[in-house]
Amino acid sequence: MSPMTKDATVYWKSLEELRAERHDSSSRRDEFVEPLPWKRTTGARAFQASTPPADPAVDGASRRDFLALMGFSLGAAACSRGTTQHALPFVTAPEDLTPGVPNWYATTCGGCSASCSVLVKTRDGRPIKIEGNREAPLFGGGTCAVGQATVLSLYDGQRLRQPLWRGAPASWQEVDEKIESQLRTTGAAQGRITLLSATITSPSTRDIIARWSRRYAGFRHVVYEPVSYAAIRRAHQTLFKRAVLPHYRFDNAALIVGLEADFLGAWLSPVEFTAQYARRRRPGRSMAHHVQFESTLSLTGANADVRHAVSPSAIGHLAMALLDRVSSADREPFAADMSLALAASELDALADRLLRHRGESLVVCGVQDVEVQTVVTRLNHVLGNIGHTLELSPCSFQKQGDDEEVATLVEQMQRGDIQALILYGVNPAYDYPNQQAFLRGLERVALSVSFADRVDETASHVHAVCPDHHYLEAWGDAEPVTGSFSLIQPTIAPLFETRAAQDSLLKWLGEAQDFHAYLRSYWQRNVFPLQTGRRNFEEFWDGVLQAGFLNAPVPVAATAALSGPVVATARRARDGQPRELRVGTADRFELHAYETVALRDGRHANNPWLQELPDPIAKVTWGRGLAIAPAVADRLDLQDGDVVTVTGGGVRVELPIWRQPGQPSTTVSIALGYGRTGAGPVGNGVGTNAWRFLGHGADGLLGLHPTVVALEKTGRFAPLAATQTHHSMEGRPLVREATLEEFLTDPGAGREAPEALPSLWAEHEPGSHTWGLTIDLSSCTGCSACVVACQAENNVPVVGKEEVARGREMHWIRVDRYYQGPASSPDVVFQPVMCQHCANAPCETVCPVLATVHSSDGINEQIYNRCVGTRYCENNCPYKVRRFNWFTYANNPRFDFNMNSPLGTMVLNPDVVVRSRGVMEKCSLCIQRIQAGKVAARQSGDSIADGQIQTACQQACPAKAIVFGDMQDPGSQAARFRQSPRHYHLLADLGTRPGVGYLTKIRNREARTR
Amino acid sequence: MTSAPRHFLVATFSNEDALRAAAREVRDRGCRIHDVYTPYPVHGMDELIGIRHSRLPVATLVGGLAGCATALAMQFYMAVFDWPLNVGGKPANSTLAFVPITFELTVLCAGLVTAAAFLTRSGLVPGASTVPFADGTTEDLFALVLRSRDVTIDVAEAGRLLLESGAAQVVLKDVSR
Amino acid sequence: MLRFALVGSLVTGAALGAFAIRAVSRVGSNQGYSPRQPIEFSHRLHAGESQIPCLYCHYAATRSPHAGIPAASVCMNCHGLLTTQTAEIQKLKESVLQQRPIRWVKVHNLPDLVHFDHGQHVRASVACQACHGPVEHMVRVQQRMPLTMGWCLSCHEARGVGERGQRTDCVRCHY
Amino acid sequence: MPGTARRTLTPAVECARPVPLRPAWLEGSLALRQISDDIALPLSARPGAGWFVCIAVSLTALAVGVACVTYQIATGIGTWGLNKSVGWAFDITNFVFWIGIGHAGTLISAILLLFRQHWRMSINRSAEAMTIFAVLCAALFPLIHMGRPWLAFWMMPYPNSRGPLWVNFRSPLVWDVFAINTYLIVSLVFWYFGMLPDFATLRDRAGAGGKKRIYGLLSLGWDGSQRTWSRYETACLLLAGLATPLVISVHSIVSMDFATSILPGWHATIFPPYFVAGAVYSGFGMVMLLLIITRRVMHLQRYITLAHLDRMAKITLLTGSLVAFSYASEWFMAWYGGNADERFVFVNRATGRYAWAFWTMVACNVVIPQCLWLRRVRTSPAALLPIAILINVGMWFERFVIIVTSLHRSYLPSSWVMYYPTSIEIGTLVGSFGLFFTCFLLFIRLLPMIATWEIKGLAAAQARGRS
Repeated sequence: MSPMTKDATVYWKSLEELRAERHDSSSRRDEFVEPLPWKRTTGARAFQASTPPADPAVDGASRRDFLALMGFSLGAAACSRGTTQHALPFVTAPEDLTPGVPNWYATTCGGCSASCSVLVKTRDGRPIKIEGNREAPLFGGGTCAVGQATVLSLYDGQRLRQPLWRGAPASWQEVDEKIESQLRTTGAAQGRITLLSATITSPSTRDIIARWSRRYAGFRHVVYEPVSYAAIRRAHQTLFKRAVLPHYRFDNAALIVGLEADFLGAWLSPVEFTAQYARRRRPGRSMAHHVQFESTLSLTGANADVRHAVSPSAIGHLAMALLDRVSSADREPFAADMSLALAASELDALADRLLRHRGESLVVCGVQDVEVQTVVTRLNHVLGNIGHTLELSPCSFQKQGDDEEVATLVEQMQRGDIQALILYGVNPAYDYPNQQAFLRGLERVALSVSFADRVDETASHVHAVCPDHHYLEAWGDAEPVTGSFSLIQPTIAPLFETRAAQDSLLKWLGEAQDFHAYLRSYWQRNVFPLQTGRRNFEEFWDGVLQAGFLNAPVPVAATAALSGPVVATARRARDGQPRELRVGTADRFELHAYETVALRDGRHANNPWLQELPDPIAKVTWGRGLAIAPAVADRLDLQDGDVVTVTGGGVRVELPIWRQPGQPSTTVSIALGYGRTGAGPVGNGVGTNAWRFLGHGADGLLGLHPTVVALEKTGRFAPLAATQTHHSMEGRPLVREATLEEFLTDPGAGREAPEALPSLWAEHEPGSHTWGLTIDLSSCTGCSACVVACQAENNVPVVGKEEVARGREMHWIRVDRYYQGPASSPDVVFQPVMCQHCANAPCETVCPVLATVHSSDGINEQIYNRCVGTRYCENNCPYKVRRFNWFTYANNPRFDFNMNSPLGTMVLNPDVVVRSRGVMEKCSLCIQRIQAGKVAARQSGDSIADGQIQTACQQACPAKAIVFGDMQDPGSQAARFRQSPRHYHLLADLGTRPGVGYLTKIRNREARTR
Repeated sequence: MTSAPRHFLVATFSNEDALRAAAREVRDRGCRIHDVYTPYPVHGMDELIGIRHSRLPVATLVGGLAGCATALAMQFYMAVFDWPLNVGGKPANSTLAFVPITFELTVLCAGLVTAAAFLTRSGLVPGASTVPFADGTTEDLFALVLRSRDVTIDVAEAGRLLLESGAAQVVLKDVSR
Repeated sequence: MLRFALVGSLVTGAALGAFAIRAVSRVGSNQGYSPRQPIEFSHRLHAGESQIPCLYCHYAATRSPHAGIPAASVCMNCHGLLTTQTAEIQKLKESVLQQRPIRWVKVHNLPDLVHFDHGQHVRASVACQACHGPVEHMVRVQQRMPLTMGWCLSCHEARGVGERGQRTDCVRCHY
Repeated sequence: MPGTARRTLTPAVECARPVPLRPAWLEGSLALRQISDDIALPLSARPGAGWFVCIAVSLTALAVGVACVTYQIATGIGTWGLNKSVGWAFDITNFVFWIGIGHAGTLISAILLLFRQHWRMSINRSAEAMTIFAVLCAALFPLIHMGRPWLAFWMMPYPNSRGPLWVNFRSPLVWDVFAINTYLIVSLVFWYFGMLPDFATLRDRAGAGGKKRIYGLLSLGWDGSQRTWSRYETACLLLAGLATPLVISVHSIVSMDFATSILPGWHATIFPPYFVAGAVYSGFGMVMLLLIITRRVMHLQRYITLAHLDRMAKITLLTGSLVAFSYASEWFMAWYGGNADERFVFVNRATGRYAWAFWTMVACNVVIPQCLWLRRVRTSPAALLPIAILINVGMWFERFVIIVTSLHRSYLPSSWVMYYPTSIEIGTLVGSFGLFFTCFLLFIRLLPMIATWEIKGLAAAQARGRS
């Protein structure tokens, strides 16, 4: 029997009842084998796999997929004697798979090293949707955009179908033999074997690696992260003799000071932090205050109550100044030589505020500089935050990059001292600043092996590529934070001839055991003892598999004593800083590089959902521009899209500029994660590779060190595709806000008098439900996870850069972002907008063919197959939420994204049709989920409980800002929100009477004078 | 459908004044004028040949009413009785919204019925054969036709009379239709 | 004579109109469709004479939107024991031996734009025959019902499914 | 014997003397036969070079249009420049433009008939033809602007297999379907009725052969009997009486596509009269354009005189002033209504990214026509021709401004976008002109482009008026 299916039968029948079912081995054998007849076929054959002839599922699923492939052309014509359709049943019926009924599996997201617990929805053996695991305390049940999109990466056509040896397809046997023999000789010769891996949060994998070091004397494990967070760990090393990454607890912080750390967007563990942050930012007396110092406007900065635009090099001084103020009475005048946008008095005020919140404040810094991080850590220590708002035990394992090791490794490689190099989850040839050095070194390595899932920039230079599973096909475990364990289980049999990296590692160690068995034994040995709940390991294992995670009690270690005097550190820190960067002149700017919310470090660059996801701030898709302050752009006479050459630090790149409000005038910011060349057709050539600006600093740390760049206008124009081109609300009361004081005195503050518009017509008596949605603008951080979630749930097509530039993106939900106030330091508001499901919908009245009408339970129905495409509804929709199929987006070579490949279409949700050309579509409030919920309720006989039906956007939201519910049920949270004094309707004065409502945004700060 | 020969006295004139005069003359002599054929409508002839007022307006009215009724009935049946839907929160019976279509169908039916009535009443149908009493009545000739049976005076006398009153020529035709 | 022509044309026009109306109201219906199947499986024999309940083979119909066409293994539950041997049964056994699924031809094809949930209807104790006709009397299955939207609605109307408003909610079936 | 003649004549003349005709609508005195000779000439004679040049240009334009539409229907509406906020642009602009053109024809043939305006007689036939061709062009656009044009018949309520599912009688688009079809059918009937006597004339002129048979069929056996004539005139009056409210209703309904919407810049109660005025305005612009050229190319100066042009110019001036007044009141209401969004849209029209379109419209529709106050301009074809063209340009831009500037700046600034037409859209517009002029050029060759029988009556009356 195939190993990876063992015990995999523990799955969730539904989200609600987490009842594990055990099956005899026969059904176990079938579970993954039968639904996927292509399991042992080559890629080419795998392609016909999802078309009906090979599809095991009987009716609907296969039929839907078939039509999805056909671009729904059949369904489009209302009347047509369809071509003969075949139905292929299983040969042997699997007992736990009913065609048309989804199965749920708990696993751990492999999108990034944050390792969130997630649930995977599979239909007919295909994973089609990722959901946050609501039971997992650490991550709070939300997901991020990347996590949502990982399911599409599973069906990425670029994935390798089988291992490669020197670029040529080979069998696992050959590859193994070659590698093993090479390792044997190397081992015998005490040669240096290095495993260069990304952060590994999997304890069992680390255990396997430990075996390697025991086995081979010359073995070394180097963790490489392009963005390594090493400075933080080093700072703790200096101060507490413990090189740990603290576990931040924003939910304990009443005062948050962010220093160039985008912890809501792309920093360390955004989902976890967003959940904590949102919990602590609920309007009320305990609402946290958030001050952000940063250069480019980040998602986090956009959510801050007070934001100061400063150049990166000033962060150190700031931290220093704060430390001075909180630690000692002697407050030396604040260094004025820094181009800072804030006065010393403001700094004093902040220092006082910090002191007032001893033990419940948190200073978090993202600068890759040991000195600065030391100061920050010291600051937190002085404020008594250690152990409260940031814990050293439990600590975070989510980033473990060791930059000096990497530097030495590259040197050794170049010297030819490395005999064998195994690359696991890393792509240095793309994101290592000195790619050339690395590649030169790679050439001198006798045996180089990569576990890459595709022939990426690095894998194209190695001897052997041993493709790893996608995490949805693999076994595994993770321990993102001490004591928080979670399991990874396969939700589908491997699509291709891939093999888990751990299996490869074990195999080459000569271990007979496969990784699944190894994992179990590891947990039996190391994790099982940690808990007391379950006696029997089998029970325990099943329990964890179905829950997906385990929280083991963590011995809270007393924080080690400080070492080294405060001031010394302080001085060092300050001296470590560049006193003066001559910047801000016509062509000299300080450079700042950042990871984007959608692409992070660029490993998912070939994922069309992420490429088309509008950046929460810039609203730009398919690549990013060089962020530059509008004032400066005017001075240099630069328009959005004007291509400039950025020269500095021996690097020279060309990219278009983007006028970014809130950008300090001294700084330009460039996005990391773009400019891939080995990602695949979707990601290649999108944007510019900015990693080369980074480098190893004097302290050996890998990061962007203060760099001055010169800009030069090329005269070329490369427009960026933005989904929002106007950034002011024009004084219209769209997003309504109030300050905390105002809110505390009057909960309805900031919201105009409730509109009670009489309707000209008699009410239609409502049905048994009235579905509605409420969105808390105070909680919404704008992270855009909902956008991708909706796209995944509702088969929303990707249209590509040109179409987006024409204003034709298809997203059913968008997050409007408006700037208020001066362009130098604007306030930012986010407003998710989807179909408002108006009771008096303007779109319905004008549709000639009744293709959009109102359902008895308050939904604005859009019936695709009735639509003839006059677009009158689009014109008459005041919210502009309707999306038109301008072309055939499915199975159309012109739109060569996931919907154009049989493999990619496997991600489609069989419960939602793929829309044909020429029809209008829009948010349906996830009607398929509502119907399923109704059916389930009718089956179980009881009424639909609040929260039982969740829309995709709601389920994805890490901040729990979106709430769906029955407005007729006074107990439902949605109804309670609607009763809230903060509740208002968008454009209510039009009398559309929407079913979607918003709660005012509350800022925890003094009212800004406008 | 008798094939018995019917004798007609056909006088042609070169202008409408002569025609009108002649018509008056023969009418005063008590002859019933069978018909008059002209290239364009000559006013003031109707009472001379005794054409009563046309009842076409009645047809128009009937057509209009029919169209109006049909339109209203259709819309009420379809939108109110057969399949009421909640469209933009408006009541199923949004009578005001039915007005435009009602009006259009009223006009359409009225127009078509009028046209049909005119054609049928005048026997104008595709392929209808015509035997003109005189050539050129659609060009520039004005023909006055007396049916010999209706000529109360002697036919020759009538001919002379017509010639006197300006007829270019007078012929006696027997037309068997 | 002219009048005759008029009356005649009116009458023929009315007749043609009536015919056209009837014709368009059947558009899209595959009523009467009865394709050949790879295995000449007789429902009359199994469901009729042998009285095998529909849900024995189409077991998914109670809990899934799709009734499901039984796997060959389900057939083998009986045919593994039965000794009768025919050419048709041979085909079945071969497919099992070679683990190759049988390419049945779908008879009742709803267009992709409508979601029909078998489970919902079966649980509401709607007889299978209500939509599939007297399958137990058919040797080769044939689509007896029009399976048009109007036909669905008329049944819902007759059985009074939901309140009037809900009955005509488009998104109950179309999404 | 003149004596008797005089004696008998006078009373008759007394009783039937028509109102003296001033000015003379026909140049010189024309024998009746002469008239039909002149008018029938183009139907038999070989077309001149001018006509061939025109038809060549028109056919080329038509071909371009056909190519564009074919490509668009095969590929998708995406080949147009529309987007998430601007769902209509060139398509509906052209639709409203062409429908408007049509209105002048009906006005001339119906309303002026009711007002017993003799001068309409020389131009009503071609004006009606223009109406029909314009409505055809107009009807084209609602069809091709659909995402799935092949399902256009769903706009009609017909029994179907879906329940049956009917249409939404609240939607102005459905009103359009009925209005336009009614307008087309009634106009066709009216047009054909007008030609009945002429077909008879042609039938009798034609020697035996195919031509005679065709005209024979078309003339439905018309023999010019007095009984038919009198009934005929009643029928025409009735049809005119029906067409008059119809023509007003049609453009009112078209304007309701916008007026009943919720969009600032569209949602205006003044639209129906505003649109009707604009329609007649642009229509007369087109009539002048056509007739100035035709009278020259077809040598019909004697029938379509400068006096005709003068009258048409006067009506153009009148309707133009109505349009200008509508603009003014629109702006006034935007300001006086105090609705911020409405106000914004109008300010944006005059100062925003599409200001050029707005000012083109104002220049062409408000400023230029002021020249028509001068009699010398009104009676000079050379001066009227460019004005007529500019008026049509202006009226096209009026619709463009109304549609696009309102859509591209609606309620939520997050959805504000720009619209840029594609070559396909421009090609389709060109094509519609090609279709229109092709039809018209064929018309003046195949059908009597002047109502012969009416002119004959007029000529006779004029002759007696002189005597």
